Amino acid sequence: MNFVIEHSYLIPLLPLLGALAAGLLGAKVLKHNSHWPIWIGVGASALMAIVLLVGMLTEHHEPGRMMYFMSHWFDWIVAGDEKTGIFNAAAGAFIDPLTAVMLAVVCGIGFLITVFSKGYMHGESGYFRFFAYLGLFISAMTILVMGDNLIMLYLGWEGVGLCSYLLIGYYYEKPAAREAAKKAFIVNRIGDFGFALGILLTFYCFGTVSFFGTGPGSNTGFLEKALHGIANPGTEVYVFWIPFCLMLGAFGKSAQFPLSVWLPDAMEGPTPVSALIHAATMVTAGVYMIVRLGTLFVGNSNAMITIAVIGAFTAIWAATIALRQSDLKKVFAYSTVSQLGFMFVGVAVLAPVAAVFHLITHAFFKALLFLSSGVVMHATGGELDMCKMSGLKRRLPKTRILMLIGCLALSGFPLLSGFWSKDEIVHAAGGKSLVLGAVMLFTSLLTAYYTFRLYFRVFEGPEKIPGGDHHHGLSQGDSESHGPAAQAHHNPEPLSMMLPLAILAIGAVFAGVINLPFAAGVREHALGHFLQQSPSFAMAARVATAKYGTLTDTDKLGLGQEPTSHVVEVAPLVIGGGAALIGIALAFVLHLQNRAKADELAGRFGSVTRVLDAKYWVDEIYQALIVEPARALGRLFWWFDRVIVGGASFMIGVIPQIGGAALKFSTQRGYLQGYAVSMLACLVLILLWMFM
Amino acid sequence: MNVTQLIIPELTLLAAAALLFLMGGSNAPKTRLLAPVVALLAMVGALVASLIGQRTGVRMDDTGSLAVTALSVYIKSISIGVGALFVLLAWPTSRDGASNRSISFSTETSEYFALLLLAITGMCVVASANSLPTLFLGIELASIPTYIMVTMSRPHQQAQEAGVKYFFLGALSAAMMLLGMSYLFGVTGEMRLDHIIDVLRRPADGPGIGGSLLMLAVLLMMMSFLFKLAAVPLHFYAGDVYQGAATPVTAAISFIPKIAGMTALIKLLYVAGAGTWALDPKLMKLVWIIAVLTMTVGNVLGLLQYNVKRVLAYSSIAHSGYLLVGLATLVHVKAPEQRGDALAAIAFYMLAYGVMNVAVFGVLMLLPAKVPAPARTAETYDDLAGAGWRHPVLGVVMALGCFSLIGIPATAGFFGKLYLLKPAIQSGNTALVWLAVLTMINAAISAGYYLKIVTAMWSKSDGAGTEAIRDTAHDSAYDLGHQAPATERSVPVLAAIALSAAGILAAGIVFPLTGAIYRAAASATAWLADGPR
Amino acid sequence: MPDVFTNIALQHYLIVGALMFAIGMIGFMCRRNLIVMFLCSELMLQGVAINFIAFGAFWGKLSGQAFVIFILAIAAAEAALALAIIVLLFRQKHTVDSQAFRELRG
Amino acid sequence: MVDPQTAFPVVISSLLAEVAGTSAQAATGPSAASAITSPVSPGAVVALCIVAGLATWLMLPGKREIAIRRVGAVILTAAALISAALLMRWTAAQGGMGAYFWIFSAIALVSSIRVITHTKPVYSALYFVLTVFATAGLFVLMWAEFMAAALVLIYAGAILITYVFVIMLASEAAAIGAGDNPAGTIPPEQDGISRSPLLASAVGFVLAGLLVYLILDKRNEIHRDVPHAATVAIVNQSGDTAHGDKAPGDTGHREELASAPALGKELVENHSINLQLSAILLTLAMVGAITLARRRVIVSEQDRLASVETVVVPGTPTDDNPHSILVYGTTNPRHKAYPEN
Repeated sequence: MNFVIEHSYLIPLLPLLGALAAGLLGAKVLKHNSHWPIWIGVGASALMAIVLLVGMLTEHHEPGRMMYFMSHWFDWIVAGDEKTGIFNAAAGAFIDPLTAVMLAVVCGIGFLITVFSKGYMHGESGYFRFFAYLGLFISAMTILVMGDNLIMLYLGWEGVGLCSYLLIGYYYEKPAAREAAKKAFIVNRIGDFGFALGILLTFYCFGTVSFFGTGPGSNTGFLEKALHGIANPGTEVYVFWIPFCLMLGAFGKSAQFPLSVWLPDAMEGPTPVSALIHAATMVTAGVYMIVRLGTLFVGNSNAMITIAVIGAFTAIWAATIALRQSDLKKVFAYSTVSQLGFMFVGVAVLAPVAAVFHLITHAFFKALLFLSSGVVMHATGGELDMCKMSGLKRRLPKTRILMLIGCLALSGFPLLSGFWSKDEIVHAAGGKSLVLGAVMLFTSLLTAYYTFRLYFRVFEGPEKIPGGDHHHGLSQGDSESHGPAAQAHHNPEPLSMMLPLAILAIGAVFAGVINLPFAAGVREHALGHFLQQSPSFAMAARVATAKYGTLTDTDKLGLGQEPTSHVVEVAPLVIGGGAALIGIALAFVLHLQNRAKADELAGRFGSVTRVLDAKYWVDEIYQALIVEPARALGRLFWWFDRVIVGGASFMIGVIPQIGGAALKFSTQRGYLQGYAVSMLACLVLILLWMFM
Repeated sequence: MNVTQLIIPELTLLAAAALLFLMGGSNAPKTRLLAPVVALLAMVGALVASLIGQRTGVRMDDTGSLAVTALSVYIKSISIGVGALFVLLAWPTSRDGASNRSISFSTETSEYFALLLLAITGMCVVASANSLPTLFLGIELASIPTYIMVTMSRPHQQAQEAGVKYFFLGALSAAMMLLGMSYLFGVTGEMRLDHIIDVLRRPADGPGIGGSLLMLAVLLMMMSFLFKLAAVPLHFYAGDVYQGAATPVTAAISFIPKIAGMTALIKLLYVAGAGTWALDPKLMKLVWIIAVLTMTVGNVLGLLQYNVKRVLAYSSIAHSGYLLVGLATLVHVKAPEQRGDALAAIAFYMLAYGVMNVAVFGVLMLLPAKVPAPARTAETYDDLAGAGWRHPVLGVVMALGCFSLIGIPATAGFFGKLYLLKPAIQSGNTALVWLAVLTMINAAISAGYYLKIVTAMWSKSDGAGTEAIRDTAHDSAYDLGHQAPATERSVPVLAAIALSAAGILAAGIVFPLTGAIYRAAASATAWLADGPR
Repeated sequence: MPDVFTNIALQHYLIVGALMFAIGMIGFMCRRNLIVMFLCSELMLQGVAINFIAFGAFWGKLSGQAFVIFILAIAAAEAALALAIIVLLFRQKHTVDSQAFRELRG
Repeated sequence: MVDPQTAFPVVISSLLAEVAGTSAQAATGPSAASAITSPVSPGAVVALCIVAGLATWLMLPGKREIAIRRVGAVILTAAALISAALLMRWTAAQGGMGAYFWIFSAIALVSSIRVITHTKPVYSALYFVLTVFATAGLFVLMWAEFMAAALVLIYAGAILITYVFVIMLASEAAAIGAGDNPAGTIPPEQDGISRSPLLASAVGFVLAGLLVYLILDKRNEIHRDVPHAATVAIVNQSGDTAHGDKAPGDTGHREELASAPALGKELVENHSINLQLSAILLTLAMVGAITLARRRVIVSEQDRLASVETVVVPGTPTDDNPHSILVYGTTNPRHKAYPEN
């Protein structure tokens, strides 16, 4: 572990080197072996991350002591003076349990997905490009979770944003992909504007951008300053707004309402990308950021309520849209938006541990689900419309089992990972507000329903394979959407694709073990106890204690503290499990037993269905309220630019040219003595001017 | 102090130059091939000797002719360091060691490198000169070899025309400098700069300082140094000379005399201000005007050119203007720390400019001309057309160099301009703020021709017909000579390009490195506090 | 310091030096023969030498004379080079007219 | 203010007095002279410079008749005489200058004017020799005896010989080229016609006027440590002081200035580094000159056609001396111009 901490710079560097190797050599040298540098780079990083996590887990823990390591790489940007505060964005790592957990998730799942991608992307024209982007992404994501100041965080943040943009637009020949990439980029800019503003405000108020100065305890980091309520004089009023600005960034990246519109469209990217970036890792960056900066947020109840409301609304809103989607990946995309809402609610109700717990389990099962649907897509020649397929279980038996596991985990089927993590959030939400709890519970039910609607539609029932009678239903066309090259895939479930899926499935089943509410072989609330040692959690807990007086047991659990009593609360588990089972049962009835019934029901509630089908017309509202006015403004600016600015710059361009021509033909005529005369005449003129 | 200890770098260079002169007596191709190695080793040795030199305080020899200060050590180090790149650029690659693609030494390879070493020595002497004759001889030692280098660099009439123009006007400027020195000596009665400062510091009712004659002396010397800088109104030669000389020589003459002149100018104004920069307001105004005129005229002249070397000549005039912006700031600001900033900015810019220059000229050297001739590589926009597609790496480096010369962020040039403008803006002096604004406008104008170079390199022209021209022209162009074919690869030049490109990028992106270089430059400002004593 | 050389005497010599410099300068600017041009630059150096000797005598210092030695050395060096370049140019165009060499311009 | 016209008789008398070796007290006493800032009024300087500039312009080689150039010479002489007279009058008022100064400086300036106005380069060079001799005379007046000798030896003896060689070479070849000008009566264009003479003389004389004005301006007077009002020493060629007290140590100092050993000591002790630097410069100039003279030139096709074939006399013996340097070089680039063995 010490090795990893000492050489923590290797974690982002190795994938970056891999990406460079793949990007520079891929086109000419490596070609179909372009995955190797990424495998090696990401694999090494994953190994380091695992070693780090295990090392930190086995580290002796004393209650109340924070565990962290700081690793300084180099001074990056240093500016300013004592008066205004020194802007010191050092490149360095801050490693605490939260970082370790995030690194393990990012690198571990990232590695699994790079392995999967080899089989999935085989034969694509931009094979090396894909892997180079992937390596770059992992590198940026690790910087994001390791950075010890806001600037590093922002660097990683923008880095993953860039990779996301590049990967969504991977099939850039396809207009939809281009549009989706643009949309993701622009919507994220709105969020990043808020984030950047938040960083500036933070520096303005606290005079630093480091989370923890030389270490927790000293007052040099802005989190400690926030903890002790120290801000630059005269800036206290702005401290209140910092969380709101940062929140905007988090909502953008994590696709919360109303900045959620980009995520469903982002499914235009290759499926492994959807799994890695748009389900498991990047989109959770917003949650990570709020958890990391919890000290700033917890004390601000307005901000917490805002997050809770937005999160809960997004959760239920996206879940309802998912009810009517027929595209596999779109369902999962909306599901992701919804689950991210869960995480935000978790953060907002003082249960960051639950949020991180859900983040981990979600990473497993959502990656599994996406990759499984990728296998489906692979086998059906790029077809994803669940109305066109049915009963694939015979064609894709392994995939069916994996998918089933994923769906069960997502819907919160008892004893699977999603069950534990989701119910913890629902429970914590219910503890804060019954309405909030009820909404989350209902959303859980919806989740179970739409998940199994998908499963029953696709894998169960009478066999119907899209794309005609070709073996395995493989059709040649539609190569643009996922595009396996023309060679025949005789085995739709190759080992290189199944193996990562199997590992993810194991994770989806058993990941809940890490934070069980009771001791069962492992310690109860193990994750909570582990994260409790993170300065971010400990300090947030301290702020919460100061703000709300004594914390309840639930709150303590949520913040990773030792609860006063160790009673397992069975009721929330039962209620949560029940909701999941009801949802599954409903889906079973409507989508396996009697599919006509479902259509009939849909018809009966025609208006609701239309609203849901149209996704609440969010895109249209955006178009009317934002895009069109912006376009009109753009036209105005274009005119201004062309006539006024263009005219001015034309003058700026032309005047020097005229001057140049005049000088060129008058003074640079090539006569040696002409030069001498000019020089001396100027000399004499200068002398005259000086002495007159 | 024993003089030998002070001038180890110079002695190293001189010894190597003497050895090269002796080697010039041999006629074996092997000797010629050995010459650059000797030169490079001498440069490296001198660089090491200079770098380990003491940085603080002033060390003088017994006669007081030399005073090694922090500024001297810095100038010596950068001039020798960049000088090593010039050795790489001029590295003979033909089998007989008589030429590379853009320079032809005939049989005088050893002599060429000896002259290069001597020019660098001259620059070092200027950097540590503390008396008028030493300053004069140092400037001449930095200049006279360059006259010869220009003339001998190519067997074309152009080179000789460039040489004669450069030489004659240089002699004129030397005469001006001498006239100025005679008056400076006359009004103070001293030859040593520190003694002159002492005289000028005496109270006004003591022995006089000759009133306007002192100003006359300063002006005449200043004009001569401005000639070395190719500053307006003494810039006329630059375009012709740079165009006529072989490309490696152009690279050298756009750096060596410029740095020597700038160093001498700083010293002169320091002395004229009696060590406290108490300059006549009119003189300060003059520096301001010359700075503005220099960058503007340079940039404006660069716009309407056909020959890229000529463009770069005018660009070098503009860059002299930027250096003079630093000088104007230096003489205008009042606070000592701002003065330090301004001097450090000048020092940083010298190095940045040298490195950028090597990059662009190096690329020009490696690209073939459309109409081949001995010792002629790409010079015109036509030659460059589409070259980026044929030689992507060179195209990228050229773009990098041009971006850096414009001052686009993430390059060394950006930080160079940033440091130059920072003290000007911070000073709050209206004249300096205007200077900063004009500098930025000039940077925008300069983009006009730099981007033209980049565009030409990456234009879609396929260079069709080049091969055919080359074939027909081959006989007539090569019958006289010993020229190596133009397709030959030059590892040393590539190394120089790679080094300079890495330098540009590293200084532009890795902020700590830029900071380190800047701090090294700022160490040169210790001289401001120490004085030349 | 012994006052062997007065301001008045000094000024006379300085005027001679200045006039010689100016005359040389005029010749440099308008005589087209490259050889004569360089001769004129030597004339300018002569003017400077007179200045140095005069100032040296005025201050009673030998360094003025010493400087003139260096000026002579440089003048000799430059003359040698100038004549070499002129010979080189003459071989090309068979003329020493400075106006003939303007291939480089613009 | 001194008006040139009224001053003229006084000047003549003082000039005569100077030549006679006596110092005449002029009409204006020292007290009157000290009241003005400059002994010569700025207006006079400007007027004289304009006249001299115009005269020089007339004298410079050009397409004009020879008579006009002579008119220019006359005007220039007049202007020179007037300014000399002004200076002399002032000098006389202060105590006078030795006659040798006037003679040497007159020779030096007149011959330097001839350097730039003569249409034959050889004559220019010879006039330059004369200038050098006169300058050497001035040096002797300033006790720089060694420097005077060195100047004559180096300039007149060494440098100028080279010039004359090159001039001869060039004019010889040019004369062969210019077939229709057998006697060389009409000077070649580069010698016969000046380039922008008016502008050049304007610039030159503005500079000259400015320098003269600044030198004479009393505000620019250079002060030394010792009070000098009481010791107005007038120095003539023999070193006698005509007026005032002889300062203590005066002769010794003069002897030191005039002593070659002292100069040598000065050079070695205080200028050792400079001495070495100039040695390096001379070496490099030598090598450089050889390098340049040996360069082969690729003459462009049109130049080759335009130039006349050099006539080679059949009987010219070839140079077999291995140590001589061939100007034209060999065609084989791999060899030095001279044989290896």
